[in-house]
Amino acid sequence: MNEIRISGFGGQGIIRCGYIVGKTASLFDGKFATLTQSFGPEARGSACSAQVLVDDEPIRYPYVTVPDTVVAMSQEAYEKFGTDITEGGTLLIDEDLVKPSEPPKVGKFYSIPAARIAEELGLRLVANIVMLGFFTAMTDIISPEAARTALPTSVPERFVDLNVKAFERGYEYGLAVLGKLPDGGDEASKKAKASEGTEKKKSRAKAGAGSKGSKAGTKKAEGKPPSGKGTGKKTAT
Amino acid sequence: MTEETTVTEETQDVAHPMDDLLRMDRMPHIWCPTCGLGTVVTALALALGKSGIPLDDIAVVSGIGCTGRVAGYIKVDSFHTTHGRAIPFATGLHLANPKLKVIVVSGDGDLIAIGGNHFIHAARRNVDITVICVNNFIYAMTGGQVAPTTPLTANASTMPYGNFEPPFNIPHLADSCGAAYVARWSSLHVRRMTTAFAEAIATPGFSLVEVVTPCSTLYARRNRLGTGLDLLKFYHDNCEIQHGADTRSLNIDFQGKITLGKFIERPRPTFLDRLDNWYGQVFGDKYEPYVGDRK
Amino acid sequence: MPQDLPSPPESTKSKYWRKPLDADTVKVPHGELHIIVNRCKGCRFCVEYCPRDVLEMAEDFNVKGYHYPLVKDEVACVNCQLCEMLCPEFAIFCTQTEDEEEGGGEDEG
Amino acid sequence: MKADPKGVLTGAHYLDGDHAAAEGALAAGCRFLAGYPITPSTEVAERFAARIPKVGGGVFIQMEDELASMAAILGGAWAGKKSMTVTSGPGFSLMMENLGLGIMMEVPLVLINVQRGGPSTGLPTLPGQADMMQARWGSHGDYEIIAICPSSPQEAFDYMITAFNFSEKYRVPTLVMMDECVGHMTEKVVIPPADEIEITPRKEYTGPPEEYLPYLPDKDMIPWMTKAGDGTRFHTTGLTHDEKGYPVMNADCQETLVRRLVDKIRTNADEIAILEEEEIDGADVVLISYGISSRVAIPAIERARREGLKVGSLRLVTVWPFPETRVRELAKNVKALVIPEMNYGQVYYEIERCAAGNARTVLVPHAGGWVHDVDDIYAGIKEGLK
Repeated sequence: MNEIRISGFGGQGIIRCGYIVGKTASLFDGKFATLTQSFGPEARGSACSAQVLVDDEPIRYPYVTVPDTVVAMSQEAYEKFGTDITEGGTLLIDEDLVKPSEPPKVGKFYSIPAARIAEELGLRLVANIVMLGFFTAMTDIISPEAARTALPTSVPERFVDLNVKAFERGYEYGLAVLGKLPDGGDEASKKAKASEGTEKKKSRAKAGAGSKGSKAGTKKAEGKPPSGKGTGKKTAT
Repeated sequence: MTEETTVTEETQDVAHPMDDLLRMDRMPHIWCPTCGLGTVVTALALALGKSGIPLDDIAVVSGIGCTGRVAGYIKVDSFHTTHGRAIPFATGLHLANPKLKVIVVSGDGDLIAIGGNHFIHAARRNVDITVICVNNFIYAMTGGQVAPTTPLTANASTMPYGNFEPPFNIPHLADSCGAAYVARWSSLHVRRMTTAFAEAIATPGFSLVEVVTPCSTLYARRNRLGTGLDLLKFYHDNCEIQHGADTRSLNIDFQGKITLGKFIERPRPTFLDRLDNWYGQVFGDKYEPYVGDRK
Repeated sequence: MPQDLPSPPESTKSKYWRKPLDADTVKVPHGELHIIVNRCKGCRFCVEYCPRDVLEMAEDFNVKGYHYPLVKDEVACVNCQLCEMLCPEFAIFCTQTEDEEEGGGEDEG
Repeated sequence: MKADPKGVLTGAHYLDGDHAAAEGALAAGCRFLAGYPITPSTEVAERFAARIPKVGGGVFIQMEDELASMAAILGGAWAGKKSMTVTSGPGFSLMMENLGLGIMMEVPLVLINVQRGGPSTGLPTLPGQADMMQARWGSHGDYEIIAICPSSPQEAFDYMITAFNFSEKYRVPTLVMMDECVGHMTEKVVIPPADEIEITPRKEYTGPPEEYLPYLPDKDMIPWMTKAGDGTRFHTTGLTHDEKGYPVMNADCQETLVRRLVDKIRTNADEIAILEEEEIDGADVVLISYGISSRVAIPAIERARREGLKVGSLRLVTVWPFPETRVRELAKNVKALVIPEMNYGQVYYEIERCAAGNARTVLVPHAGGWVHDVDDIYAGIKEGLK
């Protein structure tokens, strides 16, 4: 069973992101997926997290206990959830919004400037879907084909194209990080490999398991992996 | 038995003109001698009879209290509900079957105190129901407690030294919440009241008729005002008809002048009119009008 | 004064009751009163507000112990139905009589 | 009778329990929802409000409060529409008044309570199961009621249809006692085609209108129903009433009426009871649970079984009427009954009563705000085996 926590602040589309993960797994990947959410009384700005359980068997206990995969899209969320991950688990962050004070002690650690990419696409609000693409690439929990099927019926109709773009940018960014794109030797993947190498060498083997994305991986990445300002910053210091 | 009594039995061979409108098998009703409620029922029955609306399409809803019993005596689909909830109950009846003409008859305590919130919101939404608020200035069935309509200084069992709470001005309340029709009559003004009921029923939207009625057993007795007949005489001498009066001027002082009349008549789109119009705009031809359901 | 009120107080009633000029040509309807004695609770509304002073209270009691109205002047009733409308007990009603009226015999005490 | 396809969103969906319940209501033919927003139930109303103009033939109205909401659906039901409302603890308290009127007037309707932690405002965004006794006894007076506890979004859909069917069949308000966890949990929900959804039609009166007696019981104790506008010109009241629906203020009428209101449910309790039993035969301990607690109990039961313990499970899908006969039977054959519920003992006391000393009863309480820890339920099982 995969226990996933997607976290950030209210208004970032955290729940939507978790919803699409769960929907993809349960409706299009033939698995069982339970999404739960926790939120404070504020509609915006408070810490917010979506928990998704994905399994081949029916899910009984509905909540995440200790997640194996955590996505953090805000500093507060990172501080609250970023360290509570199973041994060898995966942490994904938005590198502009989360600045870990020390290297996260996790199995795998990847970052993406999701909000920045979303802004490049013209709508900050799709950062969650950029992250979804990234998540799809970096874990093998949901397949990209299934996610692409789920996406159009999970976002407002007039934003479908934009969301599809956002997903692909995040996904390809991930493939690049994993060195799975033809031009995989670019900055993003170098940087990712570097940070990964310094932090958790043992997790490399598992990272390659996201091979379901190979078809998409043959496409040329549209997104320029971190350029300019972005590269000057390390995902972990 | 006196001879007169025997004669009476014979007169019952002649059909009472209200036989088809009232549940005569429930007579005599529970109301006290000289209570005005029976007159209100007659006026409502007459208005219904003259409305041209098939009696099968009329529903009467009451809350609790003396006036709450009205529903039980009118021979249409009738609902005796909970204290204060006649208006939302009626709202449900009307919305679920817009073909029904739903009339709420209840007391001032029921509609304006415990049901006050429902009253203002039904008026605001302009739900197409008619509300007849029988105002006897007191909680009668429970023993004469102060009501939100009790005039200042009037005595009530829970205001034993006289009422010091300012009362509601019901027509003004209804007016300011957007009611489509607002009138006030006394139970003595039986023809006017009947006409007002008929007009209220014919007006689409939330219509209100306040009827000032005597409560002899509690209000009149506690305040040493005599019997219900004395109160009718008081209405006779102290009521002033002023159609279109500014509803702000309609406060009722203890034993002061009572302004009667038709104050507001301004049809505006009802809740269901707005619902259908709006969804028609939003969904275009794909929207099947809800009120089309009535056909 | 409310216009639909039938008459001034009883004491002055007859003084103001003038004969219309066309009274001879306009046919005045006649009513027959029906009183359901045992429904009556003795409120006197009908007696007080009858514009033609047709009714009076009986000295007898009905089964519930109330005095009830009796017709004292059956010819005077013009079938205005005010008593019927005011009666809170649905205890009195009026029917229009034909030209050759039978009279209100039923109600005579 | 089959469901009206207009309201049935056939297919596989990823829905939370609240949305699934709204779909269940629409599939069951519900066309009138009057409600007032309250966390964590609001999404039911939101979904219904969004869907009803597209489904057609129905109305959603957001009333001014829960008192009005409950009153309005009584009116809606009497006007012939399948009607419902939805709320959570504080609103549930306000609805008790007119729930009683619904019981007295014998109105088919469905009330969903997405339970949260209480008392009072409590924990609006977190689960509880502490309204179970309020569901049973919350309105004043003596009555029997039906309460169903779904434990997943799929069940929220399925059991909404059951709830409407029960309410029509027995002419009784039917409660769907969810909780925040189920209400906000999102899972796959498969909505079958309309022709696979069985709908219990209203027990409509078809005789001559003038002969209609609104509270004349049929052999099954349930009177035939009419609706406003049908020409029967009936009267109904919250007062104690006779077969005509007229108030009668005496002990005899009260006895006849209340006994029937109680008996029409009690004598059909076996038919109403939806129970899920597992490995009861030969069990030393049987875990009795409902709602979300049933789900959470499964890993604990499985762990105990892996250790060779003989643990059975009885899940109460319908908690009210309480399946008294079955629990009494069970108690005679096991050492202990273990009851995890998110309160400090509500249904537990019913079970203890029915166990009548024949089996130990072990409560695994939880004040709400989260679901049970699997370990705690496991410990409860071990406790029962002591």
